Formats: sequence, structure tokens, C-alpha cells
Amino acid sequence: MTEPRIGVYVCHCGFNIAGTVDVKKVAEYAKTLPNVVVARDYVFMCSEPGQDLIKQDIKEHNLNRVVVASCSPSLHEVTFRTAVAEAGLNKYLMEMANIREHCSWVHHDKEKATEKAKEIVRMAVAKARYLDPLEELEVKAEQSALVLGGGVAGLRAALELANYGLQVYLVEKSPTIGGKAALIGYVDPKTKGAEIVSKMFELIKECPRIHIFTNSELIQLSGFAGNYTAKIRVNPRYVTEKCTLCGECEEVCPIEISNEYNFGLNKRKAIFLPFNNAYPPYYAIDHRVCVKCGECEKVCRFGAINLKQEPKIVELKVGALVIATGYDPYRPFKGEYGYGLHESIITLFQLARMLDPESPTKGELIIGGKIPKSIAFIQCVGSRNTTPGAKEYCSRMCCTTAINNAIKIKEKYPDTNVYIIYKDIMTYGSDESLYEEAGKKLVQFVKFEDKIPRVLITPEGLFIEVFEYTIQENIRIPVDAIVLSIGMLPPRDIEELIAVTRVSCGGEGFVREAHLKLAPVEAPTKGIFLAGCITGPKNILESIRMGSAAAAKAMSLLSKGKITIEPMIAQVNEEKCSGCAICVGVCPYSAISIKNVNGDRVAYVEKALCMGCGTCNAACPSGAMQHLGFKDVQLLAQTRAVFGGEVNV
Amino acid sequence: MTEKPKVAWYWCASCGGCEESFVDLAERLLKVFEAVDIVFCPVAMDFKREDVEKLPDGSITVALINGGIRLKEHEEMVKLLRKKSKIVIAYGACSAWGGIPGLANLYNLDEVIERKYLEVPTVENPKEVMPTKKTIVNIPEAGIKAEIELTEPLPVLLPLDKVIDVDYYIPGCPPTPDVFWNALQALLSGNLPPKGSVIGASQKSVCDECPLNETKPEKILVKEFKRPDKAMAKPNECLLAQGFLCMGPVTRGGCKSLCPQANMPCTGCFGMLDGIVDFGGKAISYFGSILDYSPLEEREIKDAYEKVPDWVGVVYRYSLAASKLGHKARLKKVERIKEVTEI
Amino acid sequence: MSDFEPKIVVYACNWCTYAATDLAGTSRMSYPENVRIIRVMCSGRVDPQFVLQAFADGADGVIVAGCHPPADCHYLEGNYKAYRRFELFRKLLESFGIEKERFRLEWISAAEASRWVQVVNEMVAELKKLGPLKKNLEVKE
Amino acid sequence: MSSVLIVGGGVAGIQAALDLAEQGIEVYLVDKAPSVGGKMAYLDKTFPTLDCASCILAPKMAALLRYPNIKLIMNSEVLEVSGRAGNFRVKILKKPTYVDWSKCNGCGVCTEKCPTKVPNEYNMGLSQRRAIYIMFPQAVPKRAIIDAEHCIRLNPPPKAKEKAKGPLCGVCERNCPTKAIRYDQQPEIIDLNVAAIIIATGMELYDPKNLPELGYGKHQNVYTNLEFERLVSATGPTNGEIVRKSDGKHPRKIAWIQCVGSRDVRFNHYCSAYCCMAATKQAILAKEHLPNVECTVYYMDIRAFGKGFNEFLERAKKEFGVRYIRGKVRIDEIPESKNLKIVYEDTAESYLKTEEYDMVVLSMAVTPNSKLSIPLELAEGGFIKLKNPYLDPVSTTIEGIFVVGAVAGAKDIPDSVTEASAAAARAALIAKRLACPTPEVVK
Repeated sequence: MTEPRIGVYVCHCGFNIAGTVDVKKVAEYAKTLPNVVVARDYVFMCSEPGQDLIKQDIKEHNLNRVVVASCSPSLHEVTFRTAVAEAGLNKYLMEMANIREHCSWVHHDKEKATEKAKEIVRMAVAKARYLDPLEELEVKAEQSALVLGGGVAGLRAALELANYGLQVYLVEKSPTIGGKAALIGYVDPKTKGAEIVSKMFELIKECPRIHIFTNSELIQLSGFAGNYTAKIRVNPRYVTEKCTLCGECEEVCPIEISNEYNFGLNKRKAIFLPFNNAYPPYYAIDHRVCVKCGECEKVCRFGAINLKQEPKIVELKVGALVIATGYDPYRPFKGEYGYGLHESIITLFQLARMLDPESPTKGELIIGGKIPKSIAFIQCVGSRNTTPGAKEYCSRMCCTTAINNAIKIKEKYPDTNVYIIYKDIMTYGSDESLYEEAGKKLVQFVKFEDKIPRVLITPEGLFIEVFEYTIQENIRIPVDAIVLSIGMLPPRDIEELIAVTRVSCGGEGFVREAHLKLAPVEAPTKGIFLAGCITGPKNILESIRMGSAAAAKAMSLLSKGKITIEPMIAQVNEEKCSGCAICVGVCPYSAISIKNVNGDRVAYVEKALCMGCGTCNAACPSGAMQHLGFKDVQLLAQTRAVFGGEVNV
Repeated sequence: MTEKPKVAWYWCASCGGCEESFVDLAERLLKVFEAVDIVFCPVAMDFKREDVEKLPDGSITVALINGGIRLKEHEEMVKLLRKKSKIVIAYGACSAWGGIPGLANLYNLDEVIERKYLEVPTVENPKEVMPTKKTIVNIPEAGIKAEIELTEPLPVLLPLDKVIDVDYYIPGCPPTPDVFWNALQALLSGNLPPKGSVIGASQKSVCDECPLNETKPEKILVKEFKRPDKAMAKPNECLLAQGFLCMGPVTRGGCKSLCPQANMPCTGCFGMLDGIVDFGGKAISYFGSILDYSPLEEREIKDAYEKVPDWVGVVYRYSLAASKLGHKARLKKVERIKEVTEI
Repeated sequence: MSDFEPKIVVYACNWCTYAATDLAGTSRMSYPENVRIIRVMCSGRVDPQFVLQAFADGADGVIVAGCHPPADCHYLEGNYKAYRRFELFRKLLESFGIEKERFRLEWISAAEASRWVQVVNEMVAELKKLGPLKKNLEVKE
Repeated sequence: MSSVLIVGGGVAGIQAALDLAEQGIEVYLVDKAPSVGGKMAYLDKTFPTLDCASCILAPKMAALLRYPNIKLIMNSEVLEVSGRAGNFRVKILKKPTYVDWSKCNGCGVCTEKCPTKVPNEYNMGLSQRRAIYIMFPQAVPKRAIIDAEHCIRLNPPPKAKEKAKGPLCGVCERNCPTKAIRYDQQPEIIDLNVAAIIIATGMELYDPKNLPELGYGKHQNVYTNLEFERLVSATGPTNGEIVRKSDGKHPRKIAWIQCVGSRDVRFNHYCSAYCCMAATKQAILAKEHLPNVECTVYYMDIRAFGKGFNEFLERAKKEFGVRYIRGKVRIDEIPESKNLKIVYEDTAESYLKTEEYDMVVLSMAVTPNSKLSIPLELAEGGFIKLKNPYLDPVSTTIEGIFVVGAVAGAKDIPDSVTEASAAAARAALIAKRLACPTPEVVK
């Protein structure tokens, strides 16, 4: 290391500093410190002339370190770094001594304050002596993004990104995109989920830069923000684009299972079309149940079926990842509010689906073979700890969805009695109008509190027994049908998602965002973004907006074509590292791994992942891991300088 | 013929293990004798202090000193040897950082003396006979009249380099024959690292040499700390990852990880690596890092720490005397040593 | 001894406590001169070695300060790490016979300038009662 | 590269600005206040994580200054907007601050010397500031501004004016180390050309005086929730000491009244969405400050719908013993003690009850700041109408103008921030001329 030549610049900040601190004395004192070749004071160091003063000295006295004693670095660090950089000095060779916020503004005794200011400067000089020049690194950013999940959130994100000019790969595990919104019937009194989705399909089709992988899943993700490598497994569909949707294959298929695309309201074959105007618009064979009997292959006149298809692995280079794999509906256990014990006890999803004209009942409300004269919704099924196995969280959309469908029922069947049995009605924000509307339409609301309602299945029919909170009485409501307003669960395959993408989960089981309040669509890992219900229950609108928002983050990340990496990050000295791996466990960003460098285990820091907190440095037992800008020797020097000591390491 | 380099070999507060390590060189010892003349070696040869005093200054090529500085006598002797020697080497953990005897620095001298002369189970001292600075023996009928002076202890045990200037360090409790041999090679060949360096050992920690290093899981996170006397260690599995308080990561290598290979956690006798300023402080920092709880689980964290009765003994076993804060000796007059006794 | 002015070394995390010390300044609060603040990015960066060095050099007290658990930490859980290390560190100080009042681990958010001032006042008062650390420690150099 | 105008510098506006600036797009951020920060800058802590508002907001505010392509236009308002998506022409009125901000460095000497004291809006008038002031300590940009109405130089009291020969006072001018004071500063009109506009003007609290039965303004110890927020805040008028206006004593019993002005056919039909959790948070904060205080929340439905909300609510009940009573209330003051008698119908027992408290906090409805000089269609409740939220998220009825945050419907911080980023994405497409606004997609 070349002998440090340090310049010290003491700012008056008008009277802010000079009023309480004898800046002249401080500057004089600074001159006496080792390696200080010049020290000056000036009325406003941050001003143009102040900065010029520094720049001149750097040239004249060929300074290789600068210490500015003025205000807090949070205020002017950038200013002075830029200044020294303009004078041709590496901008990280500037250190600030905070003698305003930490001294002149909080103390009044001029003598004591001056003494303290001297020490603060001495500490800064001591650190400055050990500063190293640092370079910002730049890595190329792939102009492409991977979107996981083809629901409304994923589709929205894909659209924004593609329109922005990025190549988008949309990976969906089922044979069609569209997600649950396509099946959920009416999302508000006027709009059908299916309509929204098919309109989005139109946009997607017109968009050249979106490549869709259905029946596919992400099986491996490596690299870092701007440079991810994603491995996709594309499972065979067994049906090619020759398919004309004639449907003859379906006729002959011997396998029949419950149709998840109608939430089990009817059955489907092993070869099936998820729903009308599913996209891509071809039949698909459910490889989990198909017995490869070949009947469909025989009957298909267009040779669209190929049972020989094999799964294939596709490798993609992407700059960013948007996770939008949504949620699963809560699964009531058999007997939960009589679920599974009576044909007229169904879930909210089934009801909503039913009221969709595309549904098996063609939009008719037919439960247990008849149109119910009275129907009751039970809220918070699986949410807010209402039943054993229920989650503590509120599922956010069930109240609105239930009320919305209650209104639909009232519109279609005015003389059907509709009850909503609830704990708290969560029609937050403008959705409150639906609550009012339902009231006007004479939907009857029954509140319970801690005592949960009971469903009675009797020869006389179905009853709900509930302790009505507002009248404080047990009441018994005879009903023809019961709708369980089930909440949302994290998707079944979230474990794999975590394993592959290294995102983490909160206590409630959904993916955790970088910050719950101010970074709701970012994962802690740079370059991974979150949209829709994967972070917790949302309604459709919120999910769609999250799609756009996640896209915005990806745009910001990739727009410059390169990503600059803050240089004040961790650095391994391979000469000293013994690969003990303690640092690996403490890194909050999984930025550190153990690499084998010619037979030797050593820690390796993925620069693009490191956020520069330095906790690995504190943990490193051999001093091999150093936090640039806050190295052991720098902080020790600062510490010793408090007492006028020199560091000796 | 050119005369051989002169070697002095002295022991201060040590257990004799270091001398053993010398003998452990086995047949290599013969090579040593061929290469050097031993001019002073109380453990094996009958040279007296005067003999050393007679030697011209700087005439000893290398002085190997083991053991910490506990007594005035130690202090005088090492100062003398410094004067007479070109190179002084702190040999072994005690000399380098105080070693096990250095743990006495947690107590003041009176406590130490009481412990030593009254409390330790191996001592039988009903009359509470205590050490005396000066003893006057006067037995006229036998015509004996003599004064015996006993050297005084220092208030704390000091590593060699706190008393005299030290050129090099050879680590270990005791140094392994290989480490000693490497060091000798370096000394004899004359190609030596900068003054103040550790010689004969590695620049990386024990983990680097430890075959169990490979067995580590990706992340080392433990729920409790274990000690070999309380828990059985699974063989062929990183001891730290199992929760054992292994000092391997923070300890200088060179020992070929003898202890971990015998399923015994490293205790740190090779001391710290360059760049570390406090052995125990650093050890605390990584033990604290691998404990897998959040501050909201205060109880669990405290319990995990409580389970280990003597943290200082764990993290400063050989280096307390050289640590930043490892002295507790009060500056009060030592009362347990009498000035004079008469017999 | 009333004329004794203790020296306190503070390691403050950039995002919460350092911001609080700045806020104390911008809001023109007032506290004794005894503290010397060293900025780190995260309380998880603070190495017990530094604290030992500070005490050895003559600090009468040391404060390590960061963001409130669980959610404030800018780096997810640096404050957790600081907590675990320094809980253990206290045990060393105990064995060394150093009064527990001489070391504090504090959570001070960017808004809690008044909390910062309070902590400094408290500690200065306590240390004045205790007197200087060197008094009962013989450190031979 | 064309630019984007953001109206409103609250957390939503800030987020949108940062997202756009990061893409190299030029951003104009206009706010009527002298500093960015919006309502969030008033908050002490945020639910449900209880992390401190300024810890998380201040860095974002400071970040604005690090982007040369973000222009902050403070103390200003939009006068008129013409043109169409991709090319809007905007007129902005920049009101005088009477301080040359290019010279002022926020040192604050003037604010110490100024002789005139005025109630401090930032602390809801619970403390005082000077006639020349910096909005709050972490203000961005940190610049002084003269409140012309109260400055005796700019608006001298008639009598004093007659007596005085020359101009009055001038203390700030004399003391300013950078000579930045400009008593003669005039309003100026700024003309901008922007590709897209993001409306993020946020909300105000509904005026509690419209509910005389709650006696706000009449009874001293009845506070709005924003006032209470300042009261518990470490940066507040009492440095976080919770004391009563009437006698400076610590309250022993505090009540929160929910849905004040919301979900009420007389005023606003909508639910204000933030208040249930805000009250729960404030109750917990009160407990943290005064462990023995009793906290009660009067509600209609508890709306704990967001991530971590219901868990937070349960914590408040179990861990902190906050009491929740379902019922609508009336508040009377007890003249001697200035305590408050709450008369309510406990729907659980469905008859009238009364209970005495020594402090009451009103969880106020929000009302949108949607009175703009831009002819945007409004929806029910005066919120700005969204054209087609499903297919064209955050778009208003005018193409190229987007709306985010509470002005588009009552919502909490994360939802506002999400919308802000969403709008940034949509605006970026226009600004970068990459897409004609959806539905048509570039071929």
C-alpha cells in the first residue's frame, strides 16, 4: 500500500458547526495527525468553492485520501464522493467525520465540543488511512424474464414485460393458462372471470414476445439477478396443435375422474379440454391418470394425438423471475360443517362456478338436484381459526365473493332466502357498497362470535344452529343448501418452489416479501419478484395490479441492460479461508457458498447477491471474510483512535 | 570449520510437555545435535545462570523459551537470554499466550496461592504453611545458620512477549514434532518470515486440514451446544455441525487436526490466525452466529448458553493471558506470602 | 468522583440507530459529550473483538445499537445475529469482572432520537457511579 | 426519452417516482407541501409489523435526491392539463416559499431566530413552529419556507405597520448564513411536456366536526387518530409522552371509536379500510407507552383482512388485553374532570350502556384529494374512477393518466405502494413509446 497522503477539510456549516466548535483549532489539530499533509477549514464545504478547494488540494498535494469533517454522511457522502471522483481520486477514498449532528448540534460547551470534534476527526483519519479504492462492478442483464404461473397476476406481468420489449417465458403447470379466475364465475356483479381471462388471452396471442410453456414446471434456478439460468421440465401434453377440438377422443376415453376445472361439480375424461376457450386451445391428456389404452389415438382423424411424447427439459437464460403461482382453495375435512356428508353442502368455489353460464348447470343454481328455496353461506371456513385445522389469517376475498354471489342468487331467484352467517364482514374499501346492496336485496346477515355455527343433517332436512350475536340467542335456520365460504391456502407445491427459488415463507405459509409494507412485490433475493396470492390472500384486482407492479420492478432491474453492484460488499481472502462454512449459514441472502478451488474448500461470495451487511465478516473465525469499506482493520483503527491508539494488525 | 549455531533452551511456567515435544523428534533429534550446540538447557544439562551471564551478548543464535512468565526469576532469566541471543522464540502455547496457567489470571494472586497451598485436593496442609519470601534457618547445635530467599510471583502470568521482545512463535500445547521440525528447518536454512510471525504452522485454520470439513452441511446452524464430556460425538461428522464447541475454525492449523480426527473437539492450542486480535472474542462471535434462534426466543438462547458452565475456559483455554481483557488481578497488596519466617 | 468523564464507544447501525443519532442532532436535542459513534451498516457487523479492544484501550462503556427486532432490520435479521453474539459476550465480561452496566445492546429506531438521548444520559450517569474501568483492571502492556 | 408527471409526493408518489427514475425516465414529482412524505410521514409505527414509519420511509425519500432525473416541484399544484397520452402539456403553479431553495441548505438557523410562533401542522397543531420553518426534521428536500400569512414582514399587523418606518422584522434575512431569503419572491408558472401522468394525491381525514355527537373540538380530550399518532410518536409534540390536552396527565382509560364518517349513510358509504388495524396498532402502542392503560375499541366489524392483520388483532386481544366492543357511540364530556362518558349500544347485550374514559380517539374516515384541475371522472365516494381495472389496471378514464393510492379508493400502505409500482410500469410503456396503451399490443 502506498503511504497515505490525507487531506482534512473542516466545515463551518455557517454557524451550525463553527458556532459551537472551534473549527480553526480542529483543522490545526488535524495537521498533527499521522499521514495528514493538509488540513483546512471553510464556511460551506458542500458549496461549489468548498468542493473546488478539495479538488485543488488533491491535485496539488497529490492526496490519496480525503476526510471531510462536516455533517452526517447520510446528507453529503454522495456529494463529496462525487467531488473527489471529479478530481480523479477513487470516490471510496473519502471518509466523513460527522461533527454537526454528532457534535455541534447536540453539545453547547464550546471547549468540550471542540475536543470531541478533534477526536471524531482523529477517528475518521485513522479509518481513512486504511481505506481501499473500490470499483462498482457491472454485470450484463439478460433482456428476458421468467413468469411462473399463468393466472391473472402472471398474465398481467407477462403482458407488461413483453410490451416493454423483454422476452417473456410464461411457465404454467396445468395444460391451460387462466388460473382460477377463469373458473370463478362472477368477480363482481357485472363481470365474469372467464371474460377477463379470455380478453387477456387475446392480448397474449397478439404479443410476439411471450412464449408459453403449459404442463411445465421450474425444476432448477441458478445464477443471480440479471443472469438466472432456469431449467424447465415440459411434461407431455400428448395432443399436438393439429387438434381441432372435435371432441371425439373424449367420447372414447375410458377413464373418468372428478373435474377440478369445475371444482368437482362434474366428471371429466383423462383426455379433456379444461374449459371452453382454454389456451392453448387443444385437448390435453392427464398423464397422471391416462392408461395409454390408445383409444383416443385411434379415433382422432387429425393425427393430433401422440402418446409417445416424452417430457423434455428446456434451459432458459433470464434476467428476472416473477413468481405468481397463486393459491389453493382451503380443503374442508369430511364432516367440517357437514362437508362431504350431504349433497347440498358445497363450497363457495363450487357455487361461484355453478353461477357461470359455462358451468355444468349452465349457470342455474341447482344443488342436490333442485333449486334451493333457502341457502346459507357460512363464512370463515378454514380462516380466522373458526374450525380445527383452520388458519389464523383472514382470507380477504371470501366475504366479498360470498356477498357478490348472494346478490347474483337474489337477482336470479328473488324468492330464495339467502343467509350469510359471518363473524365480521370484510367488505373493505369500496366493496362496502356490495354489503349495502346485499342488505337492500334482503340477504339476511347472521353474526356469530366465538361459538361457531353447527350444521345439523336431519331427516327433516338441513339446519344451521347458530348463536346470533346481536340478539344473543340460539337460532335454528332451516336451509335447502349450505355454502362453505372456504378460504385460501398456500399452493400445495410451495415446498418445491422454495427449494428451487430459495424464497422463504412467513408463519402463515405464504411467501415472504422483502418488506411487508414498502416492498410487497419483491422477494428478499434481488431479481425475484412476487405477484398475486403467492404472498397471501388477495382479490382478483389486487392480484392483477401486483402483476403490473412486479413487472415494474423487473423493468427497473433490467432496463439499463446491465446491473451495477455496490462495491461495499463481502470479499473472501482465499489465502486465509479454510472453508469452515460458518459464513454460509449467517448470510441472509444465501450469497455465500463453498467452492472447491484446486482441491481447497473456500467460501465464495456471489457479488450480485451480497447486500453488504457484513455479518459474515463478524462471524468469520479466520478473518478471511472482509466487509469492504468496513473491514476489521478499518473499524479497529477507528476504535483505537478514540483513545489515540494505533492499530497493529 | 565454521562453528555450529548455539541454542539455548529454557523453561518458565510450563508443564514439561514442551520438553517432551523436543524428545518426540525421535531420531530426527540426532540431526539436531549434528546441526547445533546446546549451550543452556536446565531440563537436561547442568549449566548455571552464571555460565549464561559469562557468554558475550548476542552470542546465542537461538533461544527457545517455553512456559509463561509467572515469577520474578522467569522475568530475570528471559531478560538475560534476550540480551545474550540473536533470535528469541516463544515456544509453545504458554510462552506465546500464557497457556493453561494463564487462566489463573481470572483470580488475584492471593486466591491463586490459597487454591494452590490449601484447597487443591492433592494438597494436605493442616498447618496452613504458606510460602515465604525469606526463610532464616538457625540451628546452632547443628551449626547451621542460613538465609534462603524465594523468588516472588508476579501479580499476573504474562506471555513472553509482554516481558521481552520476541522474534518468532512456535505454537501448540505442545508443538507437534512436525511443527517444531518445520520451524527448525526454517531457522537453520535462515529463510524466515517477518519478525513476529508464527513459524512451523499453517496460515489457515484447523478446518482446512480437518477431514471432517468435507462432511459439513450447507449451513451450520445448531439448537444447542454440546461438550465431549456430556455428549457422544458421531464419528466422521463435523463436530461443530453436531453442536460441539470445536475451536477448529478459529485456530491456526499445522497440527494436522489431531484432535478432531480422534473425535475430540479442537481446544485451540495453536492460537489465532494473523489478523485476529482476540481469540476468545472471535470464537464468541462465531459460536453466537451458528445458534439457530431469534431474539424473540430469549429463553432458548439463554438456556443454550447456560448449558456451558465455563465459556472463558472454552474460548480462552490457552490465550487468556494474551487476551484483551483477560486479567482480573487487583492491585492490592498480596497478603498470603509472608515476608520472613524463622526456623 | 464527580469530575470523572467516562468515554463511551458506540457502534451504530446505519439504518436505524445512526439515523436516530442524526435526528437527535437535527432536532437540536442535547446530551453529554461522552459518546464516540462508529458507523457500521448493520449491528450484525459488530465483532465482539472490537468491543474488547475498546475496553482494553480504556473505554468505560460500550454500546452496540441496531434496529428493533423482529421487522426493522434493513438486512432481514442482522439484529438477530448481534443479539445472539452479545448475549454470549456478556458472559465473558461477567467472568472478567466487568460490571454489566458497562456494556449495552440497544434497539433504537430511526425515529427514536429521544430514546438515544435517554440511553446516553442513563449510561453516563451509571458509569460516573462506577468510576473508570482502568481503576480495577491491571492491563500490562 | 420522454417524461412522466407524478402528482402527490406521498409514499405512493415516491415509489412510482423511484421505479420510473430507475429506468432512466425523467420524473417530475409535484406536491402541494414543502416536503415529500405525505401522510405516512406523520405516522409513528405501521401495522402489523410495528416497524417505525420513518425508518422505512426516510430512506426512500432520501433516495429521491440521488436521481438526477427526478425533479421535485414542492409547494406547487397542477393548474391545467391538455394534450393526450404520449404528449400532455401541463401548467404548474409554484407558490412562493420566500426562500431561494438553490441557496438554502436547510441549516435551520432562521427557524430558531424567527420571533413568530404558529401552531405546527405537522404535529396537528399540538406544538408550535415558527413563521419560517422546515416542515419536519427529515423533510426532503430539507428547505426552509416562510408562512406568508403569519410572517410579520410579509403580512405585518396593521398597527405595527403604521408605526414602523421601514419594513418590519427581517430577522431571518439577517441571520441566514447563505443569504437565501427572498421576501419579494413571486409565484411562477412552470410548463411541462410529459408522456404520462400518475395521480397520487392521496387522502385527507374526514372532518370530525360533522359528527357533533362525538364532540370533537368541543371536548378537549377527544383526538383524531392522526393527532394521537403524533402524540405517541417519538418525533411528536411530546416526544412520545401520551398526555391529555386538558391537564397534561397520563390517561388511564383510552377508547377508540371506529368508522367515524365511514360506513355511515349520513356521510361516506365506503369503508376506509385502514382504521381497524390503525386503531389496533395505536392501542398496542398506548399499552407499550403506558403499561397500565386500559384500551377499548368500539367497532362495527373488525376488518383484519390483510397479511398478518388477523394475527395482529389476536395479539392485541390476548397479549395486550385490548378490549373490543361492538357498538355505535355518543360521547359526552364530564365538565369537572374533562373525562368522557361514552354512551353506546352494546350489540352483544343490545341495550344502552355508559362507560367513562379519560381519552377518546376517533378513527376518522378518509376522503380522497380528488378535486383536481384535471377533468377525471369520479366514482362513488368521490374517488377517482378506474376505466377498466381488470384489463387496464390503474388507468383513469383519460388514456395515459393513471391513479394510485388512497385517491383511487381507501387503502393501506402496501396496496398503495403496489399500485404505485403498477402505474410506474404502465407509464413507462408510454414514456418509452414501447406500447400504445393497452388493449392494443405492439405487433
